[in-house]
Amino acid sequence: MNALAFVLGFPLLGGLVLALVGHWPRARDVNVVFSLGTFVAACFLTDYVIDHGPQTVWGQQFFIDPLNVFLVTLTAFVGMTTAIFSRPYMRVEQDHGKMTPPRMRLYHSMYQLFSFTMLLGFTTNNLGIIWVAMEAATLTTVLLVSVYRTSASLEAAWKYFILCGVGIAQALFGTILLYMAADKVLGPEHATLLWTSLNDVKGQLDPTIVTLAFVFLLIGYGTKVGLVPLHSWLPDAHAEGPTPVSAVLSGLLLNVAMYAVLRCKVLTDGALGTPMAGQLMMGFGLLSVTVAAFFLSRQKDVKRMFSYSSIEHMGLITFAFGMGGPMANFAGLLHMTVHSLVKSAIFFTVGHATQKAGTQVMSEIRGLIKVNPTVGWGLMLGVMAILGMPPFGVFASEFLILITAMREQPWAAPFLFLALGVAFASILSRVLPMVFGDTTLKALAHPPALLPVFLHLVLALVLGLYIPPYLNGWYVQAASMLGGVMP
Amino acid sequence: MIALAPQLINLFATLILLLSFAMISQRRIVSLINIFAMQGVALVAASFLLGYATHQTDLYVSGALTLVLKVIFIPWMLHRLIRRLNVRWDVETLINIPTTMLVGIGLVIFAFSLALPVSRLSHSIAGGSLGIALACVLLSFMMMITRSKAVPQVIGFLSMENGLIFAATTVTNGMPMIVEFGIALDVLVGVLILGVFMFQIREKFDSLDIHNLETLKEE
Amino acid sequence: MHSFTHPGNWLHLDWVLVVVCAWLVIGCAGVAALRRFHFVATVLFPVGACFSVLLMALALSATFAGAEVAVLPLGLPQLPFHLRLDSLSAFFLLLIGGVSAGVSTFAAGYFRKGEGTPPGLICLEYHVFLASIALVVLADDAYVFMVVWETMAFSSFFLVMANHRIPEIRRAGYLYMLVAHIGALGILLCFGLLQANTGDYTFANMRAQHLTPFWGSVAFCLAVFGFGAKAGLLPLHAWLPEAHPAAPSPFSALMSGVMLKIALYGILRVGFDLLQTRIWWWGVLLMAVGLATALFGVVFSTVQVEMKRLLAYSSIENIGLICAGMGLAMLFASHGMQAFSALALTAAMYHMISHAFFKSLLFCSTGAVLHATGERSLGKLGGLIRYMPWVAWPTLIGVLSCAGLPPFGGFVAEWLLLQSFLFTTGLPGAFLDMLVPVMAAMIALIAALSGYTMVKYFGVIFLGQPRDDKLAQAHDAGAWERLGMVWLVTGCVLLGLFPNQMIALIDPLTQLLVHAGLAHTVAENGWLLVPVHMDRASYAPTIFLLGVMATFGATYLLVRKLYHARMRRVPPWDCGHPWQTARMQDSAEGFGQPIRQIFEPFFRMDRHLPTAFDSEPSYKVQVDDPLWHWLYLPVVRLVERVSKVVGLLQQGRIAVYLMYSFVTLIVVLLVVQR
Amino acid sequence: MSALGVLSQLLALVTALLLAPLLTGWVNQWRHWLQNKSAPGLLQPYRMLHKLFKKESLVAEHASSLFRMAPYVVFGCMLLASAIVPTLSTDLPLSPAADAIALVGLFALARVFISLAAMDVGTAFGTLGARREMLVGFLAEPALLMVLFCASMITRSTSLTVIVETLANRDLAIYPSLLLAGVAFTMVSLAENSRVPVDNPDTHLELTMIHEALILEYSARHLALLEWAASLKLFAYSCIGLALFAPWGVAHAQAPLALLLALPVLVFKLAVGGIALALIETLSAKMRIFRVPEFLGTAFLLAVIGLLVNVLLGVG
Repeated sequence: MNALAFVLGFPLLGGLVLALVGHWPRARDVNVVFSLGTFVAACFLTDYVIDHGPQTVWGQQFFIDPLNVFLVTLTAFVGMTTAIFSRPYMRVEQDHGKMTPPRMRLYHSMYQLFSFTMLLGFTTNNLGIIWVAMEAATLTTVLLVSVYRTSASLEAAWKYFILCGVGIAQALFGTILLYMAADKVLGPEHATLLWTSLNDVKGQLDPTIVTLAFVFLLIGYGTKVGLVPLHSWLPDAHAEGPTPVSAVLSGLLLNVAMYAVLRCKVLTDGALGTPMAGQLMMGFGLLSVTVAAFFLSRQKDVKRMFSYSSIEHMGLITFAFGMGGPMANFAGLLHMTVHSLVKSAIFFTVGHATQKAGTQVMSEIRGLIKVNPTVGWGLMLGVMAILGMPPFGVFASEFLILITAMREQPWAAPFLFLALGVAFASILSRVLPMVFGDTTLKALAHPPALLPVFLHLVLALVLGLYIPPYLNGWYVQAASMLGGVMP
Repeated sequence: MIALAPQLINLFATLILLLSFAMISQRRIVSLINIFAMQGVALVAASFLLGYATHQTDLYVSGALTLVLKVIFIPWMLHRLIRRLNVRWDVETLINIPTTMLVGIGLVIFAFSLALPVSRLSHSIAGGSLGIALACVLLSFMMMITRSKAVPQVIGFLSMENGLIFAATTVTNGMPMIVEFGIALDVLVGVLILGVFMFQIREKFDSLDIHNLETLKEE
Repeated sequence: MHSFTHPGNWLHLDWVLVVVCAWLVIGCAGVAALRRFHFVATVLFPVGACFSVLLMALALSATFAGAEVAVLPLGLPQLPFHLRLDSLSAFFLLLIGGVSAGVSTFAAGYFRKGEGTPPGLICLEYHVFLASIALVVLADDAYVFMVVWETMAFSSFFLVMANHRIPEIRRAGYLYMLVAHIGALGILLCFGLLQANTGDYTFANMRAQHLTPFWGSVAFCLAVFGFGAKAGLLPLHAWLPEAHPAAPSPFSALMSGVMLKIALYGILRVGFDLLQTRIWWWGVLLMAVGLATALFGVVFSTVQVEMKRLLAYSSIENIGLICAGMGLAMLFASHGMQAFSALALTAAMYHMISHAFFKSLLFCSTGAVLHATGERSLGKLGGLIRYMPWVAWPTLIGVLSCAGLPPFGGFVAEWLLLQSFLFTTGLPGAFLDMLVPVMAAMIALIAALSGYTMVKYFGVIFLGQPRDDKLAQAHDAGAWERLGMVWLVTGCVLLGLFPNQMIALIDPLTQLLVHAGLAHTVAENGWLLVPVHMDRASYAPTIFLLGVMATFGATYLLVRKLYHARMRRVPPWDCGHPWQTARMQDSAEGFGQPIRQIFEPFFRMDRHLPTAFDSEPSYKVQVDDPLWHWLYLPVVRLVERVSKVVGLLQQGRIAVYLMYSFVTLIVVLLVVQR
Repeated sequence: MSALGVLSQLLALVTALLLAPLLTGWVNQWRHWLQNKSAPGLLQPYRMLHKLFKKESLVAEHASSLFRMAPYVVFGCMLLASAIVPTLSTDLPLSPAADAIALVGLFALARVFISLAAMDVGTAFGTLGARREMLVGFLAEPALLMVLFCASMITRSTSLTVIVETLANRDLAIYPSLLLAGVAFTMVSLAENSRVPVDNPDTHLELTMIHEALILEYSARHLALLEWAASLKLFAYSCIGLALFAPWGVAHAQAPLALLLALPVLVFKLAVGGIALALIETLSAKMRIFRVPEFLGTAFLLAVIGLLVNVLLGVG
């Protein structure tokens, strides 16, 4: 299983190497090379898992199964494309004087360490290590968010650290309770936090302890997923950091937190037998979708608006997994994938647009299509995709979620439709003036790297129209594994 | 000595709870840091005792780790930080101390009622202390909310970590070693970053008051 | 997907898919040749038109063939794309093919250099729009229907935003996209109800379901809401007069002519085909909404001063009439009177196809006028018949057809509609018998008013003195534009003169939906159009036209022979007032003034009358839509107020955020404990 | 298409052509007598037509071919209309080609063409007349349609010949709906034929003229044709009135000999109708143009109420 070694090794090595050479002008390309290496390794790992099925490796500390292998590949892929995007972006930032060489070094090394923590979080089998990985991810992103050292980014980073720190502490308490429940069943000697062993014995776990544990875990990791009312840190953190960081935060970190919640939900469903876990997730999901939709219409800053849109989509995903059942789980997984692809693509185009306009305030960004058609059309198509227009995959998963909701939870359907309608109206009313119309913006010094944007949108389009059979096989396996069919 | 262990553990638990209450009612930062250090000492004593009682060597390791981190290094760093930033004046709170105490008692009662059914099931010798650990966590959570200065907020966060480690050691005789190391590492790096932030906040706003960290909001 | 056998024995459906793919390929070719304006205009668009003609031919042969089904490998794993070509979709394909052939040829000549979006991109959006429209009528399951439905809205949105420099066009585009999306959500809800918890979203399964009257009514109302939003029925019509004028003329022709019909196709498919239960008040609801929309549309179209807005409101009127026809058909069907239901449905379908032809013709003519003079508002046009005869005469035929005057298609549709409204005495329930004659009266009034509008439209643009001297340089339509308009004119004339053959085409559709048709009785009487019985009513357009032409010719020759044909050109009678200027003619507002006075409560007018002390007195009247202030703005204010309240959640203080997390933890713990 | 049918059709056409100017002359004569003025001769309209046909036509400089074509179209429509309405006999081969709704459509076609022609010249009078004509038209046309619907509701058919046949040989039952329809019909015909309460046919005063404003620019043969068309329209309207409300004496398809008798009966009925029209004109004063919509609105409502009464009482 050396593929897994490479998947984890490359980012760790990259982090250390870039800590030394991060400030060199060629460091940008080194960053891309390391991310490319991780992605290739992830492809090999996926190939291996497809042939041989789920694997526990290195003394059962690492566990790869259909659920986390496609998330690993997705993370590596988006990590690579963000690295490609950050090359021209960072060069322009350096010209604007916002990024001094020491800050570049911090940025590059933290970027690689951040992808290491995410991949570790996905592949580890030990719930404790998942917690450690999440905490480490928070630490690395705090530094990335505050890299500009402006008062706003400092404030955002401080809030991000305190709120997520408190959130994750509650998750630690939940992990301890899980460990206590496992200890009671397996006996003190070989009680472990290994998910596989817990999964085998989840039937006998004590319901009261597991209920308490799941509540703490859900609220802990829920803070990282950005569920309302625990979401307050997310808009500031995603808006203040450099755009590649926002893209990675919005696209990938939320998935890691959701993956952790899913792992705990599987255990809780097994232990309790009642749909309590699913109902809690549905409650939080619905609240997030509705509240986030109404936040959108008052936004002035483009990245804040899209971070609220991330909250809304993560709420939708939580609602889907809360409903449980093969169709809803399939839709949730598909929505996670497509949301990451499209949201990061949007942040790429927004990044270039904000650099052109020199500000993130939407009223000053006008007529992108006239200045640079590719950026303009990229943003337009990306926004249309994220709003759930059909040819793209977001519509496919939203369609499935809505029809399952109408079938199983009809009471929730009106809220969903209201939220989707309001979100559509608000985002479109903000983006249209930005993309169309006359403009005073000036062209960029360095040509923007738009290959990633259109690569992502094409992938989203493919997922919308024709899901390839082997990818479909993945999703169905992962969905059935998540189980949790509502009674 | 072994027979006394459960009572001793409960003694240390109550001591930690007492110290948490003290921290809430504390006005001066320097004494706040010292109480935090004492809480660390109590935690270390509890884990050494438990390790001795259950003959588990890794409890000694985790106790040593806590001793180095939570009792020696972090208080020393906070003291140095306060001297460098000459932060001398007392701790401002958003709501006055008596009301925080009342709320604290309410939280303790809630924590105990919550933990009662669970602690009966735990057959480790210090089962009862889960309620106390949960109380410590909630108290430090409330302390973070009510403090309007950066340093007390950080200390609240660290005392929450103390509560969690205490829960881990007493309820399940410590977490697997790899997890202990991870947690300790995270806490250490967290404190370093917070320290760096405090310097920058001080330099940017020339005060550590959280009130000027309120610009990012919806009009 | 059945194997790719020899093209010889392909089904009609396969050939239609070939046409759709061809359009997509042309679109991509357009993107490839983004800036090569000449290649796009003179090669791509005409090739698109040829494929439209092919589609029309296919539709003609498919109407009489049986229903064909196909499953494409695309779409969701559990729900691949199901497609079905039955007589209902064949009729609509005929409509799409016919109109788009004319509009594509017109569009070929329409483009000028250096205008807004590059022509290649417009070619792509146009052909994706056509392809998605054709697929909507073929869709046979909820997923593919929603995908192509929103792709249609998506691509037409970009067409509306073609020259997005103008702020009003951006506003119109936004409004259009928003209402289209809200409509689509309504339709999705309706499909959710139609599958009645079976989880299988194919239309075949929906047909097999028998919903309870309550859920059936909810589904039907959602369908009317969803498709009505797209068709421009009354409460949700505000986007139509904004979006259609914003698009370049050939595309607003296609949007008005074809896309509104596709929305009504949706109501037909859900109301008649998918929903098995039929309740009488559905028909009454549809009729009421239809007639309200029609009256609203025609009254507003009379007072417009901008030619494309006038046509957009006239489209709303015609959509209302078609909806009323469909409502009556549903009313008859729910009482089991299949023959009369078939008559009403044929009237609605006839109106649909004739409106598609003459409205596209009128929009193309406005396009030609707009290009020649660069002027959109009626107040600055006039006397163009002298400079643009090739545009004026076809427009005259379009105007006569839109006003519902005898020899043309509009009249046949109106004739059938009035006939169907007459045979209502058989309906049980006194209330219905009372209601329907009043509705017949309203239809007659609406038809007359549309005559008024069309006289204003044609008279102010083409007749009289040019109100602006730069109109003298107005050049006539180009070759392609003429070809496109001639195609559409022949459509109108054929629809007018050969109703029997057209009804034979509509017959399979009515057989499918209401299991009865007119073809049998119509075929018996050869040239005469006799819907029910010989001495009941009959109308023969060809004899009618021959009669008028014969008398015209006879008087012309007799007068020439008996007397003489001398003629002299003199200045017009100026009543002793020598300074006759072009501005003394009626302006557009002037011509609409009587209607503005009679239908006062319909409008929301603010008038600026000059006072005695004005240095340069000016008179300005602004007529806008009252629904905008009663329905749309309150909704927007409500959303703003709610989001202001929600905004308080994010006040910026970290202590408050921590409080949220703390309170959530406590609350959830309490909930779980209980 | 029996030979007799063709004969009766041609006879109907010829009588319409000849009788129309006579009817106009008769009404003018009676109007002058009732206003105790000395009336022009009965054949004055024929002399005026002959005079106009001989003159040279003066056409405005910018008038398009539509202007010159319109008189012929209007004359053709009016002639076809009077051919369709069963005046002498109901055996008319042309009548299946157009029923009541087509008849109203024919009138509308003529109205649209004459309005467009008036606007074509581009003077203030033309557009003024066109606007007023369309104003009257858009209210009168539905009212006429509703009147015809009342009759077709009773006889269950919209074909005019069938209506006349069924009404003629029904026993003398009183139809209340026809009473309301009759009042509405008189108001509509007054408006359509531009008689006094709505419009004065003789005056050229800008404030009041509707019909005259339309044909202001015409001269010589075009004016003659339009005048003839106007009288044909009056003839057609009175024949519709007679057909609906006094159908007796019209020859039936089965009894060809009655054809000879039908002519004098028709002439007598038209004379009485002409006198009634002249009486109405002298008794009523000209209305302001913006009272015309109310006038025609009441006519429209009366017709619709007639329709409802018919449905309510379930007559026929």
